[in-house]
Amino acid sequence: MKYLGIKPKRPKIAVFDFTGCEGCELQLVNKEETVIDFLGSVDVINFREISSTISNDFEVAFIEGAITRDDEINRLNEIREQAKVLIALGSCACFGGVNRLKNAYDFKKANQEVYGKQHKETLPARAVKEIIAVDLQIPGCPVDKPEVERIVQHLVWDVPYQFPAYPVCFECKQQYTTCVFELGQLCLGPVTQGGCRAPCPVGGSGCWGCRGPAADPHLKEFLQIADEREFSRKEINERLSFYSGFEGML
Amino acid sequence: MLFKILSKEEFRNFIDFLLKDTEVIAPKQINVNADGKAIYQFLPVQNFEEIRLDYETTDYSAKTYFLPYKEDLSSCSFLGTIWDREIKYRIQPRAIVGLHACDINALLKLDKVLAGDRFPSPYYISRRKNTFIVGIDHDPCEGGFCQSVGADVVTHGFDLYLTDLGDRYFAAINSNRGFNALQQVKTREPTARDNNDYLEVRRRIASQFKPLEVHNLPNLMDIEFESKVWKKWADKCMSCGSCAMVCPTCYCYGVEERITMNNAKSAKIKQLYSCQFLDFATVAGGLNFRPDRETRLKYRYYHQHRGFVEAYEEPLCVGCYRCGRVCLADINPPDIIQDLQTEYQE
Amino acid sequence: MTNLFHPYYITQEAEMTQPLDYNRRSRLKHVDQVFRSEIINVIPLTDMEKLFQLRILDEAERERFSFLPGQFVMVEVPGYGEIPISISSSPSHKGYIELCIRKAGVVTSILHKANRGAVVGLRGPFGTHFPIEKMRRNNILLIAGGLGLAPLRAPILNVIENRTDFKDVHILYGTRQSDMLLFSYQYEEWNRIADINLRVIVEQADPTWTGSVGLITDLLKEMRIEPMQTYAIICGPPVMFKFVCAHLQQEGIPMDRMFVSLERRMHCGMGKCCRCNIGSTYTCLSGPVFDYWTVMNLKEAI
Amino acid sequence: MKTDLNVDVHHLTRIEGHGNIEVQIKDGKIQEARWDVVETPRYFEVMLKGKHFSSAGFLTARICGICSFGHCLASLRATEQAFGITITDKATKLRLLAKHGETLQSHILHLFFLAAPDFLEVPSAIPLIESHPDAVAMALRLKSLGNRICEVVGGRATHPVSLLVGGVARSPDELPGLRDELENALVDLGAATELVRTFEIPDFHRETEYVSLKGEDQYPFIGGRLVSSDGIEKAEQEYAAMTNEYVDQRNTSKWCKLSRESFAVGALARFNNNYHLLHPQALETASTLGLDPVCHNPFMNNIAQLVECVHIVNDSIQLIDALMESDSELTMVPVTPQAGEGVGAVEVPRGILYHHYNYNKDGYIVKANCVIPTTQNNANIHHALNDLVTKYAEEGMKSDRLELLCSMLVRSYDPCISCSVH
Ligand SMILES: Cc1cc2nc3c(=O)[nH]c(=O)nc-3n(C[C@H](O)[C@H](O)[C@H](O)COP(=O)(O)OP(=O)(O)OC[C@H]3O[C@@H](n4cnc5c(N)ncnc54)[C@H](O)[C@@H]3O)c2cc1C
Ligand code: SF4
Ligand code: SF4
Ligand code: SF4
Repeated sequence: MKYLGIKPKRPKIAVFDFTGCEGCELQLVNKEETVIDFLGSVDVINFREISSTISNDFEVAFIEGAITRDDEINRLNEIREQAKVLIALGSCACFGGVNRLKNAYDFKKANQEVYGKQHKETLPARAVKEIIAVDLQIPGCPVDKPEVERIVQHLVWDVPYQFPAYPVCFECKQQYTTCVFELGQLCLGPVTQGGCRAPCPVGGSGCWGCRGPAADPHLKEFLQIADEREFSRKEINERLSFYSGFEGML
Repeated sequence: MLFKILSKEEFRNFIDFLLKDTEVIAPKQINVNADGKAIYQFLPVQNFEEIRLDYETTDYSAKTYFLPYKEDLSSCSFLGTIWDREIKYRIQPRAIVGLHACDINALLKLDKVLAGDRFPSPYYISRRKNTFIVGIDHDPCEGGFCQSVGADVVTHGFDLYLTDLGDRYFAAINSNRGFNALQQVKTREPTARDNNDYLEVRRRIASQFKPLEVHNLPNLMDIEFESKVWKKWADKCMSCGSCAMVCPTCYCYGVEERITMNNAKSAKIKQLYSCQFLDFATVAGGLNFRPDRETRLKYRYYHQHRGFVEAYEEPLCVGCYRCGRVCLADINPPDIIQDLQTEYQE
Repeated sequence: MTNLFHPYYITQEAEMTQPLDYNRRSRLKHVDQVFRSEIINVIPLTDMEKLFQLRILDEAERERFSFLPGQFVMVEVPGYGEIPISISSSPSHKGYIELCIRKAGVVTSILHKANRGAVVGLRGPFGTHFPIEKMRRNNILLIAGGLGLAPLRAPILNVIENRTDFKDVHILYGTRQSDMLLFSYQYEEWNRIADINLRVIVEQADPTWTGSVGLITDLLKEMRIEPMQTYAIICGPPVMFKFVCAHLQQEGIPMDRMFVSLERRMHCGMGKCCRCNIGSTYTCLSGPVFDYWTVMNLKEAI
Repeated sequence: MKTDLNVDVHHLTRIEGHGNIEVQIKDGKIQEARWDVVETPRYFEVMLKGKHFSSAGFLTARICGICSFGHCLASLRATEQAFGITITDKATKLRLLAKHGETLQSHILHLFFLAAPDFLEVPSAIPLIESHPDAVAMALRLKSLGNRICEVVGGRATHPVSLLVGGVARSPDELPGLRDELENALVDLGAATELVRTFEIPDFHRETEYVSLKGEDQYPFIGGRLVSSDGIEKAEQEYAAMTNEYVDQRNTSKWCKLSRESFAVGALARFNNNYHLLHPQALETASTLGLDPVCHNPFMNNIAQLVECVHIVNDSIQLIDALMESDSELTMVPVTPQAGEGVGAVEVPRGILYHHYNYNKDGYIVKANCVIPTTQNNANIHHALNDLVTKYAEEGMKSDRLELLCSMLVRSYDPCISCSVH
């Protein structure tokens, strides 16, 4: 449909999954009120989870999941070669996500524990950007569909997209939530990238930082206030490293 | 101003009368904090029992009922190359019961900006005029410094204002609407004893405030523009914006537009913003006029205690201390102002 | 009486609030209403800038719309946003206005895609203007750097149209490269008008450039200025006007005879959103046009 | 006629995760007919070690984006069993309601968006938007309702935020609205039944063992005893003996067995073992669609899913009525960690799921084990594939048709592969 007499592009998109739960892909077909228009505004070329038509003639690639095996690296390189725009979809693709937690363990022992004597190949979990160039990162566990919709709208018009500069606290406050710190619980809201509409603090569990650091996060002060409230460093670190968005900042 | 005496029993009838066909917003206890202290919020109530007029303060101010955090200013429907615009103002009458003096003063300040003669905001005015306000006196809240900024008493901006005299309320009436509403219940004229009791309560309240020196702030702000105090406090600021969200007077905002996936409808959305956010003053191309926390924090105080005074002869801050309470980093006006004064004296 | 509180409708009072300044938008009921305006022509100026000619659709509104040079409008692309843009055409020109817009972000990018016939929204005009009326019988220095020619074009055209009211008129314009020059198709016309001195300078010349090379201050140095009989209007990036104003001040022009136009983030244009505050001065109400003295006295202005 | 046939489906489409089908027939004899899971291993059981109990539910939800609620609920139950916590009646009901939301969402997604294209002979649901607009709208409404239920109770549709150890963080006030939507959904389910009735379900029977939770007085979803159609019954804690996980060399997902070489879990298993506890309307749907207990046609799992949807919607209405009547507001009980172990068995859309944790006294996990439905189905998929290929190859079916049938067979189990390789 034309808008102001301008005909939008219909970008040819592909969705690929790597190591992850496929929850972010699922979001692409969630939000049923608009999903038809959403899928209609693009040309779905390759989306294995929902479609058997498979082609490599795509322009925009959405990558879901962390990278944890050599065959994935190869697959990723091939996709990068084809894609004009490559988008990391979700915290796993952006940071490694929860998958990165395994990096703290001895892989030999881990393999032994899960598969016994049978050896299964695995590499330390990495974010997509650690392997290839990424054009845009959409963090979230899972990604926020309204935000993905907006990003796709911007893709369709070929205009830049700017993530919010505010942390989660802003959208939490907008909903009249009682700050979970006041209730004696921990929350990463002050240092986490906003834009998710703060479902976690609002839902009662505090923010776990799935969207990674906010613009110019003040981690030092955050640790200070968490210390003052007598949260153990162990607990704080478990939180901050949960989705690995703060990797390298701790 | 007219005054009436209203028994507590009659006040209850009065609330019941309001509740009959008007949405009533009042302080409600919603939780207890980790230390066992009650947490209150201004929320719609269904019955008298839910209302807690003895509340000390609320986490959030009642500003959101006049300046919603998020509000659709207008919507567009597209028809080919052209479009139609629709604007709706909120007109459902409602009542807010239990506002303290500082919060009513805050509304008066907002009135100056948003209902004054330069570009009055119809969105604000329609909410303001359609809200019946019942204020109430109370003992100072912890940390509050409203007296220092002249916001502990209020003489207009409400329909009714109550002072608790134990078994009865001393009610100040400030509008025709308020007068009519009170006629729905039994009231009587105040006697000399009522007046005495009232003044006694007022005196008791007034005597409990800790003074904070603010009269020289507008000048001080200029003199201490380069002060180290700003950096000291700003170094703690996480730019989370919570202070502006709970503040009863912060009115800064941003506007953005959204369009539906099928390009058929769009909305122009206003959302209150905070001057502490990194991109508050960023323009296209990435130039940021206030890139660091120090200039942002300073600006907030500068606007409240100097700029606003320059424009309206009074500070914007009403001393409710909500920002100080909400700030996880414990950044708060009394401490900052005290620091500035101390530095100035040195 | 079922409801004690009669709903209050904005429209009841709407007509009572009189328009302020040149802005009809200040009438209560119209605050968020926009003039629907059709893009009647799009003229590409450079890779990044296009000139848009806009005509207000409603004839009566079009008739009433007037502005002064230096004022700006809020241009809305419904669904994508609203941005402040200075009016680039002559105030005497009725019927349509011209906006010179650089592709810089979301709204401007969409605008750059729009074709003739598309309808956008206009609110305004807003802000202060260059006090051309005060400048009569004086020399006028119009100095622009880069995109600064966009807001400067309105006073330029205004001065040209009333050429006899002024003494010497100088237009100085500088950009980084010659392919960034705006309105180059008009230089010839401006140059031909008797007694308008247009000088253009670029910082980096490419092989095809035959004009002057250097900074705008280089042009100034070559000029003789009568300080007490000259007014200056300077538009451009802050670094540029700081240098230019400093130079002019050295030449003896009083600070309140120099005018600049400031840029700040804006979301309303009406002194509400606070995004454009300099200290606590609203750029949209007290500006964007300030005299240099005021600018120097505003904390955090430059 | 002796033929050579090759089916090589590398990364089967329209399922969750990466799995391959490989069939080779030479001279009419099966050389190979395999189902392999090649998803990258993720080691959740290892990652859980050393984690605080408050992280476990959030972490394990990330095992699967489609049944995140199921994982979270199994995790919470395991922890609560270990700590000896009993949650309130209100929380129990809210959790079950959330569970229903997820099952509805997942079943509808599978049935109409992943499986239906096969029956309607299109490569994906996207062309159906034009060819079957009403059906798509109906399916979207139902899926949306499932998601809404999850949002209302769990805080959002995927990866819940309000389900915590000790109960549910808050008591939602949107229940009356949901109830209305559920009532309307019954109409949509009627239309869904009509549509599914037109699907040509392959006539393929293969007897196998069905494992599920055992319903006592209601169709089972969260916790309880375990039962198999071959007559085995065990306690929740004895799940290991009910699954007997082993590692297959070519698979990153494990395989399971019980009385036979393989068994099946999922909607069909639940139906076969508990049909007498279904809502009458669900039973009616089953008989309309020709699903009679005990059914041994794996393709009928699709039908069993729809039957469960009818049950769930009816049950949700009853749950909401009960929730709105109850005057207790309490949704959380205090949590004190203690050393111990606990098992949580939950019927997630694809079958029975087990989480098993050992805790130290400070509430940190020492050892964890999760057994996923698809893991339990793997061997059964593999063997069913063999039987299917044998049957149809003998009938002389062509490669592409056989490939489609093989794919449909795998899809009918609605495998959740990333989940199985957790
Ligand atoms: C008084 C005034 C006059 C102007 N005149 C012109 C002109 O004649 N020609 C021209 O090309 N540009 C002019 N600008 C700059 C123009 O407003 C910005 O380039 C434009 O807002 C960028 O919007 P965007 O959506 O494309 O950019 P984005 O970076 O996507 O901006 C997002 C939002 O930020 C705000 N914003 C960003 N940059 C600015 C800015 N510089 N000024 C104000 N708000 C901003 C707007 O609300 C915008 O919608 C003027 C600015 C001001 C203040
Ligand atoms: S609950 Fe978290 S996100 Fe919300 S205000 Fe508190 S710290 Fe910020
Ligand atoms: S609140 Fe925090 S954890 Fe929750 S979605 Fe937002 S960023 Fe992620
Ligand atoms: S609440 Fe505190 S930390 Fe947050 S922006 Fe305000 S001053 Fe800074």
